[in-house]
Amino acid sequence: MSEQILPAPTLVWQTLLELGEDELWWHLSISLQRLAWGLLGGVISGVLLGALLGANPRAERLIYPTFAALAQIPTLAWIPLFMLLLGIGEALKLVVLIKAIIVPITVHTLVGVRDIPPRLYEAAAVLRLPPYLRLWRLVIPAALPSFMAGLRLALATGWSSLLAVELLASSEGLGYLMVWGRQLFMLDIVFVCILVIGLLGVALDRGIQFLDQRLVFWPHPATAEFRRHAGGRGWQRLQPWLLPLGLLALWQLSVQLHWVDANILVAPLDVLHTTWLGLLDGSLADAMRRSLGRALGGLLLGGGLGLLLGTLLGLCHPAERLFGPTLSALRQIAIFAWVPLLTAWFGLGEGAKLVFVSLATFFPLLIATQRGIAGLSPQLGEAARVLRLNWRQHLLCLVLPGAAPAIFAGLRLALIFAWLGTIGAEYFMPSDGGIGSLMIGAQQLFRMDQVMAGMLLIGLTGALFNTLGQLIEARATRWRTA
Amino acid sequence: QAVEVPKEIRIAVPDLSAGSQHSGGGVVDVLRTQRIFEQEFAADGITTQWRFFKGAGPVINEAFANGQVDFAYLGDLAAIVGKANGLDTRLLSATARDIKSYLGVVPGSGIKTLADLKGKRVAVFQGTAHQLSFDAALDSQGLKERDLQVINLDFNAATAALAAKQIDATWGTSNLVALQSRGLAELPLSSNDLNGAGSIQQVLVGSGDFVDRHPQLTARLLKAQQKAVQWLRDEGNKPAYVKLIAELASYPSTILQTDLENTSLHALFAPQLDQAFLERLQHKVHLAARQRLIRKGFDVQGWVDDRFLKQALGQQSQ
Amino acid sequence: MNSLISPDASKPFVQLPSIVSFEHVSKRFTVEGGELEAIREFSLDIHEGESIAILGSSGCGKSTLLRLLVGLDREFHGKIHVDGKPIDGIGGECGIVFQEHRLFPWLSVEQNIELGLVNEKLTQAERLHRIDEFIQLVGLDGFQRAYPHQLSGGMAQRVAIARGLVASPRILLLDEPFGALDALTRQQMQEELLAIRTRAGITSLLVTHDVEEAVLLADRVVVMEPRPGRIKRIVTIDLAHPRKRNHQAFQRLREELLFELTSDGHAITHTAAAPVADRQ
Amino acid sequence: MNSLISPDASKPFVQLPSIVSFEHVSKRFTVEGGELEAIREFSLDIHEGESIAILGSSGCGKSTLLRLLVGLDREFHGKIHVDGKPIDGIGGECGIVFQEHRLFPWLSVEQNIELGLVNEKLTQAERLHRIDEFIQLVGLDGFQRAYPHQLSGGMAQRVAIARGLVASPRILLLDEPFGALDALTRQQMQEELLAIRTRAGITSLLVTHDVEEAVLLADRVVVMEPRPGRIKRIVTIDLAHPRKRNHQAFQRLREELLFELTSDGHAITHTAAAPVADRQ
Ligand SMILES: Nc1ncnc2c1ncn2[C@@H]1O[C@H](COP(=O)(O)OP(=O)(O)OP(=O)(O)O)[C@@H](O)[C@H]1O
Ligand SMILES: Nc1ncnc2c1ncn2[C@@H]1O[C@H](COP(=O)(O)OP(=O)(O)OP(=O)(O)O)[C@@H](O)[C@H]1O
Ligand SMILES: [Mg+2]
Ligand SMILES: [Mg+2]
Repeated sequence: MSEQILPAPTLVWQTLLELGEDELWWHLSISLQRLAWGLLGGVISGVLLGALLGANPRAERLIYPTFAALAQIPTLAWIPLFMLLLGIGEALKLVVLIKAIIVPITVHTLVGVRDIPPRLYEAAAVLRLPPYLRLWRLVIPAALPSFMAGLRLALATGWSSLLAVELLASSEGLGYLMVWGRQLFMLDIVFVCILVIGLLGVALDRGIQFLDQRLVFWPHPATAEFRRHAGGRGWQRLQPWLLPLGLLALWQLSVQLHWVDANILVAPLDVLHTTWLGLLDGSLADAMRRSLGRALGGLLLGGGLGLLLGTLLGLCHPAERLFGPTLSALRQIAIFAWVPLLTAWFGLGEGAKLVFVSLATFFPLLIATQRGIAGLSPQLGEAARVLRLNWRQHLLCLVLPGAAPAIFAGLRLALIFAWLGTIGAEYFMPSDGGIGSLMIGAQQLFRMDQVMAGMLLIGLTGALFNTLGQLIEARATRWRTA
Repeated sequence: QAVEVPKEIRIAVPDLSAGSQHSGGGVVDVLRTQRIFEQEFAADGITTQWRFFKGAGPVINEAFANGQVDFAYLGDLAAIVGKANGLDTRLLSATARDIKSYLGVVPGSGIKTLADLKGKRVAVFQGTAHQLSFDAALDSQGLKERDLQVINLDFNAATAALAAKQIDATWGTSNLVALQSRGLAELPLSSNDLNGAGSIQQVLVGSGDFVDRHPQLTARLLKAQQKAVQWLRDEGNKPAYVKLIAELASYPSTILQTDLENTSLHALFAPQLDQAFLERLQHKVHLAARQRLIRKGFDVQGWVDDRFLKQALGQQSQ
Repeated sequence: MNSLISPDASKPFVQLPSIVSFEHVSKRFTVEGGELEAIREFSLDIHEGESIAILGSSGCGKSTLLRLLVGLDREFHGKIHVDGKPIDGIGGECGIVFQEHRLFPWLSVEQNIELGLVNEKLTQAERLHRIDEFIQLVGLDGFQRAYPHQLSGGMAQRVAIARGLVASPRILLLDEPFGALDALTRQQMQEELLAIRTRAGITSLLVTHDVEEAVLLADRVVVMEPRPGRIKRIVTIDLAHPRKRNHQAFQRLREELLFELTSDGHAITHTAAAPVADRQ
Repeated sequence: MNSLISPDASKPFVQLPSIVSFEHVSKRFTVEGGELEAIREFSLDIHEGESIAILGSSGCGKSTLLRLLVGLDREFHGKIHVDGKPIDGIGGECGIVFQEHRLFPWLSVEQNIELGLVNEKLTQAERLHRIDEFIQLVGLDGFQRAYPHQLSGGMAQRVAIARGLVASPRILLLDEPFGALDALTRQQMQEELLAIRTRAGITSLLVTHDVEEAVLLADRVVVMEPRPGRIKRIVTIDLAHPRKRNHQAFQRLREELLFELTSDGHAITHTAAAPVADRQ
């Protein structure tokens, strides 16, 4: 491979030394600061939101589909609106970071809180624990393992989003340095950044893991029942529409009352009109088809691999010791930093895009699966051993069903990441049509109606995916609602 | 020569399109719609692969390094950066010169000249041709980036920031005209007003490997390119050209009309690697080195490989 | 057999107000798409300070009944009143020891027991003293800081008992609390329970499979029949405390109850005759 | 008292090869930073086809012993041989019914029981027939497709028993299998167990808290003492089957065992005298 694409280690080392003498540490400190604030904000808000959704089925029905749909819309499309509301200072960067970090935290907290063993929940109810004790003695310890998985992903997501953030009105930070290095085709600088981020990421990741092991010292009880119907019954099925409708009303209102510049926030009707036109002339529909193909293909490939490798690492401790650190280092590396290597290896066509999306969906499922397997009840594990199940039965009767709730949490995230990855791939790689290219093009001319038409479609598909995912989850874990 | 004939010629182009079709602007779109290369090489069983890249510069250089493209139509900085970082590229032809850059300002801000920008917030995408051209523009007025508050924003973010009035001005190309036409920006100044300082040049570069191995093909390519160039340089084709680009790039044709209003297509698309053009390039190299966009400068003369262009132009004049 | 009295019959408790009353309580579950009638038309008045034992074969709805009373399951037919008011959520009157221990795996023995005290107004010293007292009582001294997964089955159950008893609730529901204990520990626990109950005037509802235990501890024994779970008979135990197991009246009541339990209507029928017939 | 024999004493089993042998087995746990000696110097030979019952107070190491034998815990001192070979991982000889049911929550009753058969070579029809037979046996007809959380405590335990018995392992370990069952169901289960055991010539190790059950089912009863868990006494039950509970020899053995259990060395001492003294 060409030395420009994959610079020799010695060159990278030399660059590291050079940069290390002056600006590197400065960039690093700024990035760390941003990351810290972003994590703080994202984790706090994610935990609150996740806990609310997890504890309250109605809240989940009301809010989660909208949350998932909004999370799927790439940051890039939000930026004009964010800028209008937040200016271009640190607040904007913080919000963009938080938007990225909140997603894994919310999803994993939601699942953790939702899956509190109902028997313990009842015990707490009967003991009439006051709310703070219920939180402190029941909810937090029970949701902790799941939350930790979310935190590990959030860390990686945080690093990745630094890139996007530091392109926004910033001339400092590791993310900036990395993009700048790539712009100027000095990939040795990019590699130095990757190295620093990777090392720091591993350190932080291992820290979290250590904390996880210290904090979660009890064997996990077998989660059995789960007295909830995710989709709701009867008119409850309509509840997910309430929030979007409310938002729509707010949107229309703010346009009508001129709260927001109509150039930036286009009226809903205009957006619908543009969407309709786009669908009619086939441009939107075609772009959607292409993007959907990439997203689904990547999800299947990356998610499948993540599931497979997660199962392997979860079941086989030597494998975890061998690959764990490397994988957690790789995870921290902003996915965009992969682009040069991916195009080198997989060409300029669909292949590289597929791999790119796969990469985005790989880690959520990897981590979730690993977490799910680590959280298997040791009592049931012993039962399985004593019954001398062979590996296949072990997998089918113990591991997969036991880890299913966690795996589905990973799937929820992977669905979101698949979309984000698709848009990213269309942005960073040779364009070949797709909803992402379309939106970027529209933004070039500041056609916000088209951008928002794209957002609308992505959001709708996201909501659809999400419903589908929940249906599959409900079917696959039928025992919990039976 | 015993070198086997390649199956395909791969040409990289930055995608300027805002729609679902691709557009590289200028000579590229003419070449493509008239299928000039395709016809030229059809007889040899060689296909032509057009590769369009968004956010072009870095990706195309990477593709060069990966041996995934043979030729590229590039803006000056991207080409310079590639060369400066050790890519073996050859400067084969100029494809457009003095492409206008604009200063876009918030309507009613009262900014008329670059000097008015002192202390103001100006968005520039750092590490791109725009930064370089902006620096050149400032340089021509004796200003420095330090004199203003330069904010790093990519094009789309800069557009958004301008619309949201979060910045006072930005430096960019024809997409700013789109903002102007919608009343979101004023364009008080372009590089034309600065005697071309801050304008952007466009070139055709080829990979050294391909050029050395297939000089004949390269020569034929440049010769074929002349067909498009000739069509383009014919002022009578201006409306047709505007229509073509508007269609491919999904730009409103008024934008392009405005952009090209006082521009002579004959001058704009002159392919010659003449002294003036090379000086402009050399100046950019110096500037880039000074701004630390490249590690060290180089001599443009050593980069030029105008054998094929001369051949093409010579044959034509005969 | 004057000790066999129909449900509405009288005892000293009749003068006291009824603290718990079940009126025609029925409960259905959905299993495998079909309906399962877990409890049918269960009616019972329990008086303040009274001690009820519930006997019945496995799966006859005993645990379900307790869950209904404590307010964990609100979907049933009929009425349940506590203190004259229909139950409405989980009230403060009832304490329950579940059939499984349900200890919090992340809390030590001490901390688990402490959770039973959260609604008591006590100083820290009193609290510690109470916890310590109950740890002694269930014989787990030395395991204060052990976690549930480090305990044996019986030890975990004893922690759960301590957690349920430590706050002396007005109504105490016990679901086979001594099931996993050896005979000796069991007897000690029974005696402690008796002592606590009389000392604090607690009303109690004890589910058990041990007929002797029922006769030993209860004022009235409710014998249930399975599928659907319903009352078969209510037997009043009018023996003075302390009751002696080898006392004749004790033995007679015990055999009566055993007979009730096994006489008929039992789900598993193929060997149903043996046990009572064997004893003379 | 010729029935009280020291551990190495003889019975018909002496001729038969010993299938399980414990030699000076000791086991320690770490609790709260300190060491806990769960088992000390446990030695016992079990002969093919023999049936052993283990009696002992809560926490004296019975479950731990079974875990060691089945190969779930390899960190102990001393030697355990099965078939003359030191245990090495989880062998196919032992089947175990745990103290808690440990059913797979995502599998129906049927599927859970089927897991007990995974290592048997059976046709599908035989398999289904076997499963059905055992579902009948534990009285859960109609609950084939119910999930564990839809069962009552005793029903879940019965499913676990069915899962443990369905494959007729050569050595069967039962950890208080009938703890949560009512008296009648319990007796039926005991009889079924006896029948299966003799039919298939199974060697069994039964942990129980019910002295009567021990006398009813075992050839030898091991009485254990707690803290550290060790053998206090081994009592041989040389009564012919079917044993009658009201038989005199039966009663005598029962009381002997009760005496052994309560005489001294028990962890909870404050009320230790009562039970045996009461019965004349
Ligand atoms: N994993 C463990 N870690 C630490 N200590 C343990 C662990 N498992 C058991 N023990 C301790 O070992 C001792 C014996 O436990 P075991 O479960 O064998 O008792 P048991 O005889 O089965 O009691 P029970 O009749 O109550 O079930 C107990 O004191 C218990 O605290
Ligand atoms: N959540 C549930 N869903 C469906 N059926 C249930 C549920 N809980 C209990 N049942 C059914 O209700 C009946 C009564 O159960 P319950 O737990 O009250 O029995 P029990 O009398 O406590 O039995 P045991 O002595 O075995 O504990 C059983 O047949 C059981 O299958
Ligand atoms: Mg029960
Ligand atoms: Mg035990």
